[in-house]
Amino acid sequence: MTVIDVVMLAVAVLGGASAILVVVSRNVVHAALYLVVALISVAGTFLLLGAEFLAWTQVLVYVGAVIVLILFGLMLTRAPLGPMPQDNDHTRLAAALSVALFGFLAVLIMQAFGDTALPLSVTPTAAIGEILYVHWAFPFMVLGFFLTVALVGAIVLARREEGEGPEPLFDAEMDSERPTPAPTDVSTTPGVTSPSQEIRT
Amino acid sequence: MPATLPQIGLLKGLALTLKTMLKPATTAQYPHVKPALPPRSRGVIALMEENCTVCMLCARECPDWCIYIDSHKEVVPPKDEGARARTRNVLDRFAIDFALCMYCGICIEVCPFDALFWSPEFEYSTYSIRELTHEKEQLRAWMDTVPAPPELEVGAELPKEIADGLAAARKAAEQASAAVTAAADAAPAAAKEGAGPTATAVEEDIHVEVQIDQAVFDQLIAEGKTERVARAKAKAAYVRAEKARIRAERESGQ
Amino acid sequence: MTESLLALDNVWLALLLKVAAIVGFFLVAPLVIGYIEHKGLAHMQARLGPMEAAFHGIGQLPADGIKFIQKEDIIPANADKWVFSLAPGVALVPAMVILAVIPLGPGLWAEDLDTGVFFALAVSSVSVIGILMAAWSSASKYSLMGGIRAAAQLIAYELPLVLGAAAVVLQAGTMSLVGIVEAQNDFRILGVVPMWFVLPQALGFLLFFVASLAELSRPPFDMPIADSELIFGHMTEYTGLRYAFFMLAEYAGIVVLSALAVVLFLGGWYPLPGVGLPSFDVLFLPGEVVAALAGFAVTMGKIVALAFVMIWFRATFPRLREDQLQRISWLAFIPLAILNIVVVAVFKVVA
Amino acid sequence: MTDTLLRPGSGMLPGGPGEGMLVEVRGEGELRTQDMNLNIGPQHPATHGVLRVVIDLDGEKIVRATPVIGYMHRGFEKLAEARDYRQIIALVNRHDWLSAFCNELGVALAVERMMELEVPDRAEWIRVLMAEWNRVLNHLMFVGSFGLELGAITPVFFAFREREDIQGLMESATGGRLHFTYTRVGGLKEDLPRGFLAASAKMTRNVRVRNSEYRDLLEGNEIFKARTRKVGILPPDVALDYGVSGPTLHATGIAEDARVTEPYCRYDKVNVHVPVGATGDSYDRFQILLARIDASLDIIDQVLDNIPPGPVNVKLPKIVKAPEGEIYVRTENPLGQGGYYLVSDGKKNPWRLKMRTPSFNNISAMSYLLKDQLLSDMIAILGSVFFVVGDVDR
Repeated sequence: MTVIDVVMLAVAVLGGASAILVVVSRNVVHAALYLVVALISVAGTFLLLGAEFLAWTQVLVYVGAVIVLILFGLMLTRAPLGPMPQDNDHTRLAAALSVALFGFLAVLIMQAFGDTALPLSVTPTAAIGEILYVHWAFPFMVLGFFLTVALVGAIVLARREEGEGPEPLFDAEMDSERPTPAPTDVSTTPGVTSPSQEIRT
Repeated sequence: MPATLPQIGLLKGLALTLKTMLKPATTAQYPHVKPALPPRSRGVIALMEENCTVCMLCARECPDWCIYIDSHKEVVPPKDEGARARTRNVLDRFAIDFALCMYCGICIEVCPFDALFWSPEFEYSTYSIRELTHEKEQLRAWMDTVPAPPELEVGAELPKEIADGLAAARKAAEQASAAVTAAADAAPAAAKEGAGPTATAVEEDIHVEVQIDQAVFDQLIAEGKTERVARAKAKAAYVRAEKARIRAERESGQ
Repeated sequence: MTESLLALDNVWLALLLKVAAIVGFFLVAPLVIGYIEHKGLAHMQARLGPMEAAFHGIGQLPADGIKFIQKEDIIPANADKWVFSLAPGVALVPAMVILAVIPLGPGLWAEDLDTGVFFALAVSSVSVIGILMAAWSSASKYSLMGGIRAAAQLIAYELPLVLGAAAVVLQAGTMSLVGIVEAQNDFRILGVVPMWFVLPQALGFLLFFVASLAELSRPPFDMPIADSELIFGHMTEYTGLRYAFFMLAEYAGIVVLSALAVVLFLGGWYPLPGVGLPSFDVLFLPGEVVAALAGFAVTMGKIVALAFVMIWFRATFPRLREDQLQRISWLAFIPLAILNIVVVAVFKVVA
Repeated sequence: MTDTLLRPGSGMLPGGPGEGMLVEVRGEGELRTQDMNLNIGPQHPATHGVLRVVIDLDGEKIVRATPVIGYMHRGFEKLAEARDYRQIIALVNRHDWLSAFCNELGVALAVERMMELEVPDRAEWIRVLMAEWNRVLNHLMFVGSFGLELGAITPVFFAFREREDIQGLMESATGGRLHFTYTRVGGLKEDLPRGFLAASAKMTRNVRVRNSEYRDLLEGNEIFKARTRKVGILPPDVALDYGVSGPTLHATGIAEDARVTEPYCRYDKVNVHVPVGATGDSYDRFQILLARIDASLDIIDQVLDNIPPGPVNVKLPKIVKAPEGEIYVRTENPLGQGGYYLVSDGKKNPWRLKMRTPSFNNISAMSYLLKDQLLSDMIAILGSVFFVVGDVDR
């Protein structure tokens, strides 16, 4: 066993353990935090396999954005501290499904590669770029299009009704819109100037 | 409101903070540099023990009863043979609890015998609230730090005592000058000239910028006086000397 | 890829030295920035700032550190203890990790990654998890509000930050931070005038700098910790050393993001556009080391200059409101950043 | 569907203020939302003092805001019943510690009018001078703290720099830096020290220059404008209903000012400029504050030109007794209208001294102002509706 193998094993155990903890944890925020560990372990695996770019993408997108969104959502709901009762009884079904999926993938991978040891090589970023934007350009664009559609849909759904929106940020016309106050007559005492209607600036 | 370019306000603010940064700071480095407090500063209450007659006015007028006075009566033997023996009050204890005091100054105002004074001294904080009750020895010691009251603003009516004193002096001067005029028949003009400044010198107040007489200050420090006392005395010495000098100058000028 | 100065034959020794150097820099640089903030802020406010701890208060921050160590470490009774304790570490570590890829001088880097920019941005986005952990586990409403604001703000400003950096990557043609510095040195406007990327990428630089202010929750984008309404947001319940860790993370963040801005836009260790570093032998020092030291000084100078601007903003500006922050990001910064990328791409293809 | 729940075991003290606050639950079924109940204060940096505001939040929006006062109640009015008039003067400059001189002036005026005393001309002019310096001191404080609450940390230091100078000036005359205790029934404690008027003249020039710095730093700042414009708009009629006064009222466009409408001391001999706002929002209130500083400096200049020579005190009996009867005196304190209702039964202490303090009324408008605002705007509103907690609770 080389050093790489040992590290690989450690990362795999860490990732697997935290993945299990994600599903068995009774506290949603803890589950999300275990998910962070699981995702970072996946990134570590990618790194050990030489897919540097993929690893950092994993961190940037999943840890930096997806988890933050999940936590953000949890905090907007009540985000209770301490354990919570499970709110559904589909755990057995979920367990069966995931075991089936795992088995299916495992068989598939074994079928594809068997016992052959692949040489460990660092994938250059340029190669990834070429594959994405040259060989698979069309599917990539279709995917991008779908995501954009989803984004637009989300904006439409979230958009407020007309007039309900908040005030514009830097309102240029605000000065001219200011109403002039009704003149107040207080200059009854002699020797007193009547107060101006404008603030001297 | 004049039309401004958008975002120019942000730049104006930045310019101001940068300008301030390049100017010297206004912070006073307190323990290293002592503040120059005006003479009226209500720092601490000092007691002129000798003047106190234990009339208890201060203790009664104090809004939060922070003045403690104990006394006993003493019989003074009669001065003259056959006269009745007199009693007088002797001050045993005069303490002010500065933890309670709200520095209103009513005690000083009501004191009919000028026994209480404000002093700008302020460095008497303690670690324990109990130590803030200061006894008469300490209060008497603070008398050394009481500065002379400031001169009043132009147009102010002088206090009764000073006004009376001035009037008396003027009267004396006039009498003297009259005497001189009467006596020196031979040279009346010269005598009048001599009397003129004497009469005005009393009225004329000589204003002197207060400074410290360094020599006196050093000497007092060497004698083991506290810094504040030394400074106050050195200031007084300077003012005296300076006023004497100006007076001499004016006289020699005439 | 260029070789690092510390590329020794012994891998483990090199690793040890690198880790030691990074940790050392990580502990010292934030103190320098903190001291500059103390004094700069004070003088902008017509004050003197710390004066008593050593010469002109230089010892103030170490003294504060000692004070923090002595303080009682309070964990609120209702807090989630584990998450609460781990949060400062999670906020702190990313800043330290990023330092590994930042070149501070010729040959002065721990690791020259092929995907340096990408790595730095990816790891910097992790620190928000620490803030969210702190916010949630404190069991305080103020902390929770701060956490929600922090999350929303960091999501909004992550995009302009990444897009601003992406435009530089596009222009330089490399993701390696060392490569970007070298590319800036080789860059010529119209093929003649040497210039760093700050000029052709002025918009990108502005976006990157402002977005990093927002990422760091520095004024005027300090809504998540707004002390006058949320009482320091996620840090409300923290005391002692854990609080000090958050502060250290903030100042380390200033160092790291300033350093990134220096590397991406301000020519890294080059003193002037088109001017190299001295690399002759001085006394017993070989030219290579002289150049590295001079480069380090130049980089630090630039970092301090950027940090000074951040401090300057803090002294001058009130803070924006949360909805204003969001609107600025989504309606102005992100479209501008995309536009910037398009323009750069067009130029790249045409040139 | 909107239903209202009585909050069960809230964290507040049973029987204490705010106990059993109502919390709204909106929506139905799975998507019910519940308001968050947040205590701002009594110890909170934005309330500068021990004010407590209980707010119900829907996200960042305030559904309901209830100011809870009384944390600083010190029983000034009751204390005054057991004090003689000289002691009361030392007492009243302590409830609103930022307008000490104006407060003691009000009490002195009440007693003087009861006794039908003729106060010397010079004393009245000096009172105007001191009251205006006190107003400048007070407004500088609020200019600084308003910036601080919006996150601009520099103005407060600048404000304290100016305050320090002015306080030094006041100290040279009165001996106090905050609690001046300079007024006496029938005049003043003593005359000004030599050089005070010259120093005042110099200081007015100085503060005018510095005042323009605040304009650069805050008034013209786009972020500041974005944070304060159209935030916390107080309509004139609502302001009058709540009895709001002072700069907060002037910002709504109503120029009611006791110095003009019911002049006391020598305010009838000077030109009093009362700046008024247009919209009544936080930005207007801030502008009014700066404009009022300038206006006060103008008054000070006029006083310096007109101050007559003469005594500053009248001869009074050893024990001052107000004759039997009652009187109401109002003064324009820096924060607004101060009212002093004095009922005397002819003894040396008042039978009742009721103080109408501007802060109490200003804070009353808070629940109107804070409703449906954002949490962040609450800070802008709290900072711009000028109050001193000691003045609220007394």
